[in-house]
Amino acid sequence: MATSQDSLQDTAGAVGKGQSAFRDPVLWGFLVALVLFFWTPELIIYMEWADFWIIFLTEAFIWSLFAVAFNLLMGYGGLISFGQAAYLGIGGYTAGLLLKYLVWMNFYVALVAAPIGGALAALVIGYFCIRRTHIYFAILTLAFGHIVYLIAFKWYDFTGGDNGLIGIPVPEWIKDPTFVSYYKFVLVICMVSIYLLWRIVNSPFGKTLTAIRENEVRADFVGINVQRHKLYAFMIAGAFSALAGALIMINERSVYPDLAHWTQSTQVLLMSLLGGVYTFFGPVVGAFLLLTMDADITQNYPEIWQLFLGGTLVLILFALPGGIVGFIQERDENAADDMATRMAKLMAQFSRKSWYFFGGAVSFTVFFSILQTPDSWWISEDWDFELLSLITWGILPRTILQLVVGAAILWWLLRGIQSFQAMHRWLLLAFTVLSLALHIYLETPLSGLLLVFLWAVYSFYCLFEPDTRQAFSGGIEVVKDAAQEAAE
Amino acid sequence: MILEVNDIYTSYGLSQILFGISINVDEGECVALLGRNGVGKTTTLRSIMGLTAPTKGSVVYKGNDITGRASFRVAKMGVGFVPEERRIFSDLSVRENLETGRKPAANGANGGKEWTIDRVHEIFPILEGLSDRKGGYLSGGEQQMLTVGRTLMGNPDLLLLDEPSEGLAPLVVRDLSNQIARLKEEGMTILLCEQNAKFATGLSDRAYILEKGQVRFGGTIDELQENEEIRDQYLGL
Amino acid sequence: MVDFFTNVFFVQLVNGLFIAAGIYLVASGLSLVFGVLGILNFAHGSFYMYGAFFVFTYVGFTAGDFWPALFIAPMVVVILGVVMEVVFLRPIYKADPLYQLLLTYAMVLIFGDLVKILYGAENLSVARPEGFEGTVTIAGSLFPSYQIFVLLPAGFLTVLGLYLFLNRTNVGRTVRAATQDREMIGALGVNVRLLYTGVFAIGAFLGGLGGAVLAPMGALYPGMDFDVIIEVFLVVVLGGLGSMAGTALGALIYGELKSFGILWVPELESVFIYVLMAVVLVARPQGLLGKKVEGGH
Amino acid sequence: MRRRTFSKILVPAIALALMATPAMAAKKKPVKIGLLYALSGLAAVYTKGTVIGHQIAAEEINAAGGVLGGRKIKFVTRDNKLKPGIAVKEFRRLVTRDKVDFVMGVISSGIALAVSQVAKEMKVLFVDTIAQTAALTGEQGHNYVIRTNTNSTVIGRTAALAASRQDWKKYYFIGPDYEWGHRVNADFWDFLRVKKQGVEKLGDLWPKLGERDYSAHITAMLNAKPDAVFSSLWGGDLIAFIKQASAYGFFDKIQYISTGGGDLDILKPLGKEMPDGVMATYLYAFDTSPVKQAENKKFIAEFKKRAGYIPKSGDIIGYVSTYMLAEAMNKAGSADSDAIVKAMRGSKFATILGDIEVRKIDGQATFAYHAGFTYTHPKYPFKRLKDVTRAEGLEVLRTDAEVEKARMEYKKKGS
Repeated sequence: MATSQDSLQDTAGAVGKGQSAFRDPVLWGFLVALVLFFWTPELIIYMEWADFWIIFLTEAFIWSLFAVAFNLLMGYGGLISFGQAAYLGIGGYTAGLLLKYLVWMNFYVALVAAPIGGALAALVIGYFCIRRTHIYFAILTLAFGHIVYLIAFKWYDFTGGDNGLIGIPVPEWIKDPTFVSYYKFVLVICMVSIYLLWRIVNSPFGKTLTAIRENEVRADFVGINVQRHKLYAFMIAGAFSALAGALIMINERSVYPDLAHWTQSTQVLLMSLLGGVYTFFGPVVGAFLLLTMDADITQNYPEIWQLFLGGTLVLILFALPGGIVGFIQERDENAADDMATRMAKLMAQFSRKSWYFFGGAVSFTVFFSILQTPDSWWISEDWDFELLSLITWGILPRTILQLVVGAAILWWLLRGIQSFQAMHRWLLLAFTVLSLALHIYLETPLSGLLLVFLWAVYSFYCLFEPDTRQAFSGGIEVVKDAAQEAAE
Repeated sequence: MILEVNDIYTSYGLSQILFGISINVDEGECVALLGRNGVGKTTTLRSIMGLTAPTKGSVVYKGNDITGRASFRVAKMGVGFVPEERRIFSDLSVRENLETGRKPAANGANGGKEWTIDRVHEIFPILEGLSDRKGGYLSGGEQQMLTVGRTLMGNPDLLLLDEPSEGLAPLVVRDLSNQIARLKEEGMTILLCEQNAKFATGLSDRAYILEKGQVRFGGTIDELQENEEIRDQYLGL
Repeated sequence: MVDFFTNVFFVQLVNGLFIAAGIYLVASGLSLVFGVLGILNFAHGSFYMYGAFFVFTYVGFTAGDFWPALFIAPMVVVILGVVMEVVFLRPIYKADPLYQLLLTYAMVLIFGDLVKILYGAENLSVARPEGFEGTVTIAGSLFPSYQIFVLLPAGFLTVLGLYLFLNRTNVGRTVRAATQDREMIGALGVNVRLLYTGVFAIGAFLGGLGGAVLAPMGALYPGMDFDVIIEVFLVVVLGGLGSMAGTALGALIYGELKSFGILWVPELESVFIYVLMAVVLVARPQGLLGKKVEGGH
Repeated sequence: MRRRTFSKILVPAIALALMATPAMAAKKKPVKIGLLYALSGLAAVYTKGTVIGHQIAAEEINAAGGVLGGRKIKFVTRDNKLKPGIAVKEFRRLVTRDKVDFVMGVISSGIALAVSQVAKEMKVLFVDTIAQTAALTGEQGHNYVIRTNTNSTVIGRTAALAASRQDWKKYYFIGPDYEWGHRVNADFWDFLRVKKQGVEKLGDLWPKLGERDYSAHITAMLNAKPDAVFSSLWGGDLIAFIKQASAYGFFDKIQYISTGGGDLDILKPLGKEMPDGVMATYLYAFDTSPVKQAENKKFIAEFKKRAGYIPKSGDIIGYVSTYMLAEAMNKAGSADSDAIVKAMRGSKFATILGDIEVRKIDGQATFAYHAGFTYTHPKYPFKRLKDVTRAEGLEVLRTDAEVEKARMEYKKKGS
């Protein structure tokens, strides 16, 4: 993990070297992503996929913002807040109460008020908390978070108690039945906010924060005002979390005390952890992954979703301590490169064949998830699962296409599997076939779980058995040696 | 030969500290490990004790390879470790601190003389009057004596002493020196880490000098005294 | 006024003791484990839950034989605890405390669903043992005999037992030493791994015992672990993490505050216990009787 | 090489084909109904059986030829984890992804209110089966919400009706600290004061959900020396309270009125520990309250086979409401929300629990409700109820005028 910080700081350096913002490749990345995602709903509607995916993306972006804001504290500041959901609640209630009780209140003013409220609350709570470290900080934030929750839960006349505030007036355009307009609204806000946070962590302030995390005493010694920096970080995280809370409130047109409950805080912790704590974009990946898992698994096995969640968490903690993105960054041990070189090295770490495999795995899950979507173009209405009736249904264009795409994916997978050593081949094959079988017999899109499993198994071998890194033929040996030389 | 350290390499996480240290200690001897701060003296002791396992090389104690064994096993074989920052249990009384160190000798009685609280008091009389005081309320010198006494309660055959004189007043250092000398007289084998070369050379038979994780000098105290170049370069005397 | 003291005050005082004894039984194990292992064990609530459910199973099997269950159920919980410690916690002791915390949280989720698989989702209940269904009169006031003769003594004996164990036995002394410096205690020849497993087992036993003793007083349902763990955290943090005396004090304050809070401000009783905790933590982050070490370990 | 590659495509393709089962069936598009319950955590105790109730009914209906001329009923079950936010999300998902025709559920008042608001916005029918706050169909009622259960007013007022026949004057209140508790207690008290002169309220207590130790609450009430205590505690909380209170001799001194305490989820686990003479209310007692005994016996047998226990109130509601909806769909000739609403409101239904009506004004079903006193039954290992007051729904529901008035007041307050 130590190396990933270096590389982070290095990227930060590249950005901060007096270059204009427009030469920042990350900004371009943001803009491209923004454009792509901006038109995604049109694609979804054109393809006649379920509107649900628009709702899903809306939520995923809000949670991404929340997770990134939270990770500013955890990953960059080393402050593990167990009560971050309190700001979600504060944001939701600030905007909600303003809109509900002040008739003349402008929607956008209320939206802006939310992060301000969050920052103020963070100022007060942070004033008491930031002096504490480690577990004490965690517990103190938990306690304050719970107080916020209890206030929302108990104060019937003001917050509506456990019923929350219902039917909060929002502009009509948000109530768009296809959910597209609100999605775009959220997308722009979240993208801009996340980019702002990116600038913040790569500013001198962000670097100071990392320095404090690394060694508080030393930072103090060089004359950094540790407490003040921490407090600022706490307020920034609080403000953006509150913004996310307001967006959730608008999405639901209501706000409930549950928004501030501490289990929500563990949720966001899990996202950061899943994606990678010491990376900037890790939490975004984590948010998308967790929400996918939530949509697929927890809803199909409501009785045992906790088991899945707990099992996944254990798996991550043991196999992927740096999270998924963190893991990828960690592979890239040579810090003195710019973004492009780092990407190139990352690519070089896998042979082409193993890319086949991972590409195949991703396509596989996407493909089958689409197959599983009811009433999608791929499936006629009478059939739950087209592939099941392959033989009896006869050869229709749809079925042929399914077969072709399915076979192509399988070919990819098998081709990719060749790049692994015998033992790993069987392992990965077993996982794939098992998931496929589960897919078909349980009619469950296990996409999220499958992905996590694949990554976990793969990384488990890489991390804990360095020798088996040779399982990946090609470039990896060279890169490893180079990294080792640099270290010595 | 009671202890042989053969070419060990040790690192903490990513930072390598020792680069091939080899030392040996004979029965009944007092050997000093000298060197400036941060050259790897403490790490050497920790490597022997199994607190930080070496990545390469071996540690042989009484003919058994103990490289990377859990520290409690090493301790049970008769190696006593007196750590650098004293590390007494501050919430326990002096008597309780001594009691936590108690364990039977590795191979039967320790030359017929089992260490008891009374015997510890004989060597460190000052501890007797402090029996019920909490460890945290002792002065630095008293704490140092308590740490040594606590380790002695485990009936060690080999005593690893890490910077015993650090941060103590000169008078206390003199006392401590006498007490360690007395231990040596009683036949205790001692491996002593020190920055304070004067203190160490007064007690030891032989000495090693460490620099950047490697042994730069090994020989008797007399040889060291004669070799001014070495003394200037590494000890700054 | 006299009436107020003999009736109301005295009765609420004793009731506060009941609450305190109950929460202490559960909290003591958590506190002990944190003190020695440095792990804030979220799954401690699960031990409590399993203790209660195992009592239900035992009483069901033996058709009403309650007393042996008080020992047997916690012992089964100990097996769970030891498995958890050896398989999951051991490899992760050196990791960041956050990871340990999250690991125990993952265990809560897993334990929580397992209990549903084992016992189904139904309200269950354990009958109070024969002869302890009624009331006893003390100083003119009525009290439930189960609480007086089982709960209070169990709480008191746990306090006493832990005190004696920690202060009067060799193992206890070693445990106390280990709370301060585990590496050192290893260098003195103590098998720290074994000690950890042992302490975790004791912690699990206490958690299970808490569940077992409290089982006849309430309903058993999946989710009771979540209900208890927050309160237990509160008590342990209030008293001082890792301090056994602090936990007892925390439990006492919690119990009495709650008892009198209900009397005077019933609407806000559950809020101001949190406010108190926040105030204490702000003023004394290590808790009332905690040691001044910042940062856990 | 080419041959090897080819075989690599062929093998999995064959494998896939072999896994495919020639399941040819259903030609007509099924009617999809979303079931939105809290299936994990605390509330699973109640909802699991309800879902089974739904399923039994659906299977019976499907076996008899389905609805709307041969369409089968198909459920899509989702978990709301007892959180309003998640319930809202899942409701939207049921409609937009699973394409259900309408949604049935939920447990917990707060969740019902949250979901109902989304239903209104999406113009999709929401049939509330378990949550019982009167506000759902009353103050916050709208066209797309229908309840196939009693509501808090019915419960509170039935208890008040029964209590007004006794000579208790001084009352104390205890209830869980959230919408449900506050609501029922208020409904009880308002109605009791109308029915009986000179009653007096001594105080109220609001323990939190999941409270473990009630000693302090119990003694606080004992000290106040009321004639009766009205309690809206439920589930595990109620069990804990009764066990602890009886140890104080509470029930010898004070009359206890418990909402829902006459249901099996309380009576069964408590067994002999439930004191005699407690006034407890219930919707359905498996062998006494239903009107159509033959159908009821059949249902009980089937339910016991699947779930392993005798059905509780919530379980039969799942069963009854599925039948009601099937009937309404047939009547409407469509599974469209608007059509069902139109067909349902103002219609009468003959259910196991009696002939009822779904009121036009608020979409509230008029099930009868009961309050009785516990006694030791010679045959059962748990307590049963006697001296039962049966209140027909229309007797104790808010009248149309009252509903209108409440709605007006709510509107005024809201803006």
